[in-house]
Amino acid sequence: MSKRLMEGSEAMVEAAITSGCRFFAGYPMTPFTEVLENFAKKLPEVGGVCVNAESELEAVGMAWGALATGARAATGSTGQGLSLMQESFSEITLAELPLVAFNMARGQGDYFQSTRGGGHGDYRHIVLAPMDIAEAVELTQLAFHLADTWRNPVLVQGDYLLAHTAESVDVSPADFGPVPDKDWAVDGSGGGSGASKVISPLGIGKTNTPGPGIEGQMQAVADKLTRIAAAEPRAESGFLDDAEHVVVAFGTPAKFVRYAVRRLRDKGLRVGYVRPITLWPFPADAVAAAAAGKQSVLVFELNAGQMIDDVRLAVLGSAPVRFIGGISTDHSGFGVGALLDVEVIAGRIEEAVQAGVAA
Amino acid sequence: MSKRLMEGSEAMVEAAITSGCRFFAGYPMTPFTEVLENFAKKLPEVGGVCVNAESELEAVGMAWGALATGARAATGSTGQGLSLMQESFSEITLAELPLVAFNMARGQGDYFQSTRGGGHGDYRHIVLAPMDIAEAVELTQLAFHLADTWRNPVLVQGDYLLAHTAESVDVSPADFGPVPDKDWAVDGSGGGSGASKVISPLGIGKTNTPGPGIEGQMQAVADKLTRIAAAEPRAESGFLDDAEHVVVAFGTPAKFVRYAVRRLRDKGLRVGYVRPITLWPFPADAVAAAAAGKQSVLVFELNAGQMIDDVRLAVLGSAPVRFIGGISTDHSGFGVGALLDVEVIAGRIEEAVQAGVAA
Amino acid sequence: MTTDEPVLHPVGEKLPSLLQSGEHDLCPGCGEPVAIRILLETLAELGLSTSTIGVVGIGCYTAFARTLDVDLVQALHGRAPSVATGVKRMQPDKAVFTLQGDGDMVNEGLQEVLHTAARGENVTCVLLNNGVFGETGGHMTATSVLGQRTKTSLTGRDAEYHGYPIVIGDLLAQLEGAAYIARGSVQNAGAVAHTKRMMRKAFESQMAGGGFSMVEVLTMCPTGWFVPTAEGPGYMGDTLGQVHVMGELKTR
Amino acid sequence: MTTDEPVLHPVGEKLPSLLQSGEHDLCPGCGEPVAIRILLETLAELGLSTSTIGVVGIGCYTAFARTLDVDLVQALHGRAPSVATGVKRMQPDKAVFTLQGDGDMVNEGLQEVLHTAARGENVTCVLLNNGVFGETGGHMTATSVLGQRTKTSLTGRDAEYHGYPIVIGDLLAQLEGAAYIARGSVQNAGAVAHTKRMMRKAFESQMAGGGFSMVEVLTMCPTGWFVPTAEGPGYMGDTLGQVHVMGELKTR
Amino acid sequence: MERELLLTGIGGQGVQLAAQVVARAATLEGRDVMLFGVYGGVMRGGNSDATVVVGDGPVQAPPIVSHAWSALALHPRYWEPLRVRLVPDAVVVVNSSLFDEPVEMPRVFEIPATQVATEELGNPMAVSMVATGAYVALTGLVSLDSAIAAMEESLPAYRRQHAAANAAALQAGADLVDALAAPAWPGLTAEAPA
Amino acid sequence: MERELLLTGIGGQGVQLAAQVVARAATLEGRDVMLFGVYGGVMRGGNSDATVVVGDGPVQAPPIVSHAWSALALHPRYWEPLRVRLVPDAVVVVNSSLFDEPVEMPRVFEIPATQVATEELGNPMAVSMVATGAYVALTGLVSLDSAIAAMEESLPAYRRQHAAANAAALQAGADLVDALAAPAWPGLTAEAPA
Amino acid sequence: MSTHTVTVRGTVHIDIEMCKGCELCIPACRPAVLVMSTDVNETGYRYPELLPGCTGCRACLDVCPDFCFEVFKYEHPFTVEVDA
Amino acid sequence: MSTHTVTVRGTVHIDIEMCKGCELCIPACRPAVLVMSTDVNETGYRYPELLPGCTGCRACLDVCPDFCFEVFKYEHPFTVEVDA
Ligand SMILES: Cc1ncc(C[n+]2csc(CCOP(=O)(O)OP(=O)(O)O)c2C)c(N)n1
Ligand SMILES: Cc1ncc(C[n+]2csc(CCOP(=O)(O)OP(=O)(O)O)c2C)c(N)n1
Ligand code: SF4
Ligand code: SF4
Ligand code: SF4
Ligand code: SF4
Ligand code: SF4
Ligand code: SF4
Ligand SMILES: [Mg+2]
Ligand SMILES: [Mg+2]
Repeated sequence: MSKRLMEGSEAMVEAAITSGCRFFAGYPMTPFTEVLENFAKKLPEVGGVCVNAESELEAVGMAWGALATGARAATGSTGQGLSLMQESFSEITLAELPLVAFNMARGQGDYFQSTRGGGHGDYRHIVLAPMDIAEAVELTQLAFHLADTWRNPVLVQGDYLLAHTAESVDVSPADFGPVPDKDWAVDGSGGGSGASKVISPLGIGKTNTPGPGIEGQMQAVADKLTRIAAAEPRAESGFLDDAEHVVVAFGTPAKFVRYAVRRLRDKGLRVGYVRPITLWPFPADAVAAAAAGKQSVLVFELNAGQMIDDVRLAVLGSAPVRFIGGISTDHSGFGVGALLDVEVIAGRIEEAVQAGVAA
Repeated sequence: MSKRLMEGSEAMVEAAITSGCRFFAGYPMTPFTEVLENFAKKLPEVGGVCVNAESELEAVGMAWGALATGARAATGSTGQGLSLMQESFSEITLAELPLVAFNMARGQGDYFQSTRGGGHGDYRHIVLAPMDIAEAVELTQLAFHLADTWRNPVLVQGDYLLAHTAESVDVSPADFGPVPDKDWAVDGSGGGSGASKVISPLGIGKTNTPGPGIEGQMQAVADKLTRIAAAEPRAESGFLDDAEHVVVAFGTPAKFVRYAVRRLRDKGLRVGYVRPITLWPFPADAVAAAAAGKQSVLVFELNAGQMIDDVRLAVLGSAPVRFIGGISTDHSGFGVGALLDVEVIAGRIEEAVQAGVAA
Repeated sequence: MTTDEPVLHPVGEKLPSLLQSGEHDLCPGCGEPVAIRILLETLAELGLSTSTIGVVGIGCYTAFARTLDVDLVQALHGRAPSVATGVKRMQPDKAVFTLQGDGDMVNEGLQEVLHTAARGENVTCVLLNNGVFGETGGHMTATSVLGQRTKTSLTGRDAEYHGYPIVIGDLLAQLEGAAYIARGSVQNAGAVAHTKRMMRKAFESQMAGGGFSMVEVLTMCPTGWFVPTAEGPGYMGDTLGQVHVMGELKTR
Repeated sequence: MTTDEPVLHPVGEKLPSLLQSGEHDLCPGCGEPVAIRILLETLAELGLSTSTIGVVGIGCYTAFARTLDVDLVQALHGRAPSVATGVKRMQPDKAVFTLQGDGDMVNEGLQEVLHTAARGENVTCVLLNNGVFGETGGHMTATSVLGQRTKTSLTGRDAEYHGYPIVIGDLLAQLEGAAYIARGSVQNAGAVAHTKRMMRKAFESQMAGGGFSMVEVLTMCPTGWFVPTAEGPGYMGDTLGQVHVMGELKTR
Repeated sequence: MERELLLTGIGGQGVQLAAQVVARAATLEGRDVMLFGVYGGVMRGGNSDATVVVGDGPVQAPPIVSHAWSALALHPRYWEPLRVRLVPDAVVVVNSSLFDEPVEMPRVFEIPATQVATEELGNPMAVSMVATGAYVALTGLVSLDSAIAAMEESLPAYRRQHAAANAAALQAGADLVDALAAPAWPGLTAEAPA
Repeated sequence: MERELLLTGIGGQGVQLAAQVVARAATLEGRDVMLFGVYGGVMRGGNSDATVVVGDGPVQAPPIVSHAWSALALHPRYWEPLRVRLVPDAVVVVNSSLFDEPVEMPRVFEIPATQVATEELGNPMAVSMVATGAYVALTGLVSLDSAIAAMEESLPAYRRQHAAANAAALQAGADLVDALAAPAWPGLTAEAPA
Repeated sequence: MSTHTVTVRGTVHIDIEMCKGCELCIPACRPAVLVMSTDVNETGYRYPELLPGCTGCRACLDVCPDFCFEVFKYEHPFTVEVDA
Repeated sequence: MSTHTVTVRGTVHIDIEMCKGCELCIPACRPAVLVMSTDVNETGYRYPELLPGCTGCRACLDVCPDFCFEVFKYEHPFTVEVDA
């Protein structure tokens, strides 16, 4: 397949469909709306179903139902709409259903919501944060694979820029190898046999085939999450070799940071970068390795400072960690503000480096 | 007022009413139900209103409206019901309305939801975690004061034990000093004067009195949260003087831990404890001070490990941090499990101490 | 009495074929297990035992998720109709039902069921309406009728103070997407038989692709109503039954 | 033409007294500002200017939160009726209204408005019904009528594929807690005058403590319907107006 | 100083009322009290347990205690998990009418509570009050007077008519034992129970 | 190597179409492309900007570029914030029909696009195509052939009838300038545009 | 003591240990051949007992919330004499 | 060119810069004394212009989404001659 010029929303939807996604439900909200529109257009063409749900609560419920039958299914919104889905997000994780959810966020203020689980209880979603459309395609495909591999929800975290930028991309099916059989799925055939199933977050089974119970289920999921945390962290880094400073950033802003770092390298500044691709599990080892022996670790994110907690947890005091990001949005609140500028970012890095040297 | 024997739910409701709370809305859910029942019984007696809302979404919306008029108002649920309120929680914080919310949680799995803000965007609620009913009374009263002082939501975090244990307590009105005037509240009188008001999370004002805009509003709230973080951390500690190990725990389980530590002291173990009373702002300084020079910092919480992140962020590698808590619940899922036992906890502390010494 | 060994023909099994166990923790005199029997017998009689997926809400009836010998998905409180929508869209040939209480369907999940009905979603929602949140202790719900005793209306629901009930079956019957809406009860054996015919029609409608169907079953909750078990049916007839009137509310 | 200086009497101010500015970003030919004028004039004429609190939903009309010279609370999408409930309970003597669109009230917030009505909450909900999510680009909503063109139904809403519309005014009129429910439109000057009388009655009902009231106003959205502005009223009459029929639906 | 009391029985025996009586009586006497009851809902025959802690200052013990000073056992069905939480020399009042096996502990007081309630008082609902009367008389954890006052406070309005019968049952229980045979507080001296 | 193009104009001038044409043409030529358009909704006269980056490998630049190699300015209203993001020697194609003030930069090409579209082509909608034709001829960022093919691809079905007129406008624009007067890629040699 | 004749068309097996004593089956039985026991089961509930004259109509089964009944019809109905 | 007589009872002030050219006012005017301009305003929209014969009915004001109209009635209606 050759490259085609596609907006991010369209490319992600095509990537989802090439991954076998056959059900989507969502409710419009800027900048997520076009993801919904593209699913609505493209899913019927492959025999899938897209429901224009009447609200976000309905949307996630519908996805839940579709997933229970073993289908690959997804939902999404912006962070605000996802806030409404938090009860379901928590419980669907306990029910071990492989949901994929798209957060086309407004800025990067949803980091905590995405990585700590905004809902009640102990659960985590794998969070993939592409920096551009080519990567969004790849990570969307990976999302469905990881969801099925782990029977755990995966969140693809984008933003206004990712949704609305167009790039020439190639959306070919990706093969990540086999995933476990969905022998837990319900198709209605179990009834009356004594071997019917129940998909439940409560750890119940049937009289004939008792489940682990609520504590058992919670513990099993917690144990699984520990394994995911060990297996799935992903990061990209660059210019680390002789770097004296390292910048940490994720998502679209990381592409700005990478560009800024490259320019600063051209100017002779010894600065590198590390970009978490999975926000959860956070690539603590990669960040710790990148930070080792550096004069400072700079964190750029478009919020009041959230990922910086994870950076600090990774670095654990072994290098000074400084925040160089901030809240930034245009008047619409869609999250594209004045800080999204390579010059501004390069300036902040230089300043922080100088301040560090001065201090 | 002399002491009366009251269940925690009743005592907290009386405390709220002595603090001037005049509106409550909620939807039943174990173990929060009795809080609602008590408000329903007691608020009308003082001319207040309790609405048995038709769901959690309605409940938080109603509280929002009552707060906008300047009334002291509250809502609540368990963590699961609060998951449904996350969109409102986030935006009500941006709108700077002084909500008080009760989370009568099932276990302690809601730590992240409560402290990181389960909803979208950059916001935090002040989170108060009483360990018993006497303290629940005090912290409920403080909650209304802090909410008004900061124009920021405050969460009172309890659990099944706190709701259903009875203690002899004294619920007298508490005086924390004056709070700022609610000149922002709407009473309908502003119309047609050119000076009407709008209460909005979006930072808008009126044509005549423009607001700070969305970025300005977000930044103002973030700045305020920074001030709260500096001003409001609270913790209690004990047996730290010559301690070689320190245990960190919060809420009802902290009362078990404190009791266990006392027993271990009797056995000659040099162990102390520190108990965060505010979960946000986390008393990082108190924890860091308690940890200073210790052989180990042990974290006991009834979940898969959440507060431990904050402990690590406080300690920043200066002492080894070990998790000795875990998921624990009875078959109902209400969060009262086998780990809630002084013997078991004391055993885990001893084991960890010995392991630490061995290592 | 004669002592011959006479020939006996079973006319009623102790357990419906789709129930793994008859043991449950529901209160004495609760109407919910009776309604569940109706549902299960209907599924078996229509030959749907091996092609049915149920979606269960949260209320006292949730305890049956362990014992129903039917493929099930446990939904959150109020959310069953959307979950059922997702199930049905992926398994359009299967019978898909929800099992919900009035608190679940008419309080927390009112919007879900209305939108599902308006959409004409081809699923059957089964409502166990006892006019209380049984599970949390018997509080008033959106269907509790004026004068009804509940934990939060011990002297009877009062319009001025508590507002008016929602007569959900009638409301759903207004929606064009609804194909079959009926209200039965388990007040007595006659009502049970009558309700079972409604249940059958609802599933027949679904299997014929008719669109949304709903069977509401009035069930006794002596615990939430604070009446002796034996008085449950009578109290129900005098209160809930006067407003939520039995009958077919919409057929298409 | 004569050139004397004749005496002029103003019979219509450019701006309603409760509007701080007439500038707005809404599209050419949008019906929403027209409906908002009706609302504001009614409040002023009833002497409620200094005793009214409005609660605004999220849709194109939200832009007016800056310019309405009335005390306001901005609610989240769908949540206005509950917020209004909280306001009214604490300020029972004030006129409390919501301003919502069909997406806000009938999609996201269907449950809120129904429960508020059932509760007989003494507030007035004003619905601007254009059968689309205008703000997000003109997608179909729960009120879009069969055959209506929207961004997600460019060839017209189809029952089979998209389900059926919810005729919200009629549904609300079913509820006992509802005291006054009426549906007007801004299709032409006559309709505007007619609708204004409804608006007046709704607030009069509220001030008399009647219970829940709702005025639905059909408004043009030429952008979402993909019609020239001048054809908006006609298209509305042919589509929305055929199903959501003007008139008083409930008076008490 | 804190004194812990664990109560156990089955639904319908009055365990929760007994716990209330002790807790409220201690509150009346100006002590600090904690009370935590666990009971398996509405089902007859289910587990009904409760914990009462009485202190001379704010109670330090958490609501689930692992070392209790005393126990009141109305029924043997759920006795075992409770027994393991008693200190070795715990004061144990046992409803000997229902315990087939003797309880092998050093300070056990066997009270035929069911028999007294049914046969002597003709009031099968009074089992827990008989046992409570015996317990307070034995321990002086609270005075019998306080227990009677507390019992009246604890009855819901629609049960007030049972007050007199309950008071008689408390007294009958007290009469079965030697006053202050196992005193709860230091310095308590034996007086005839009021 | 990456080449950035910033476009600016007001709603109705066809800025977004021009950006699409360049981006799609480059895609057709096998280049990697990034396109980001910002436009102020439906309102006539509002700001309409776009950014196109063309690379010979995966585009490294983020969607909002702070140093652009070239610009296409159809209207002066929102020109200033865009100008500051150009490199000092940026290639700037200006719609001189609407710019009253000259643009003071070293490599400015003034094209009377509105005039040509209206007066010569009798097609006021073609302003952006004229300017685009000139831009691609000047820079060779993409070939005129590719631009024409891309323009056809970019038209929605209900606008296909404008394809021929747009092609003519692209050609007319190209004819206004010296081919490859400001070549985008190293090694480009001047040929007459097709 | 006088007797009268009752036709027996069916019978029921009652699982008395499942019974929670709600008494819903009692009025459901048209021929009124179910009566509550004076004794209680293991859990402490009274339960129904069958008198002669069952018709095998299964009304009891249909209304019982606790799945206590199994209902049979006799191929050949017969009569018995019972005390009036 | 023939003329005819028109009674003028009212008039309107039109804020043409506020106008977005939707034309809703045109059919609203019963006497049909509003016509769209051929010229455009600053933002590029055509706008209504008043011909003689306004009745001051305020229908235009009532239907205009952009608050362009101010309506007056003359204390003393008068007539004018206009081209037919
Ligand atoms: C979101 C949420 N809110 C509240 C609850 C608590 N809850 C559990 S069951 C129930 C009431 C169920 O009532 P109904 O559906 O009528 O069933 P019934 O118990 O009467 O059979 C409630 C409120 C919950 N589980 N989830
Ligand atoms: C929870 C939530 N979901 C989605 C949105 C996005 N959203 C904003 S306005 C709108 C549609 C509004 O439609 P309507 O109420 O009919 O108003 P109109 O724009 O048609 O005037 C939507 C879906 C939102 N703001 N919040
Ligand atoms: S509470 Fe009511 S609904 Fe629940 S089991 Fe008991 S009787 Fe049935
Ligand atoms: S999109 Fe529709 S509702 Fe929104 S402003 Fe435009 S015309 Fe009005
Ligand atoms: S089957 Fe009929 S007749 Fe026989 S016991 Fe049951 S209800 Fe009575
Ligand atoms: S209906 Fe069933 S549970 Fe109730 S008394 Fe009869 S047999 Fe027992
Ligand atoms: S006031 Fe009436 S007559 Fe005058 S211009 Fe307006 S609509 Fe026409
Ligand atoms: S109705 Fe208003 S905005 Fe529309 S054309 Fe007339 S004056 Fe202009
Ligand atoms: Mg119910
Ligand atoms: Mg709308």
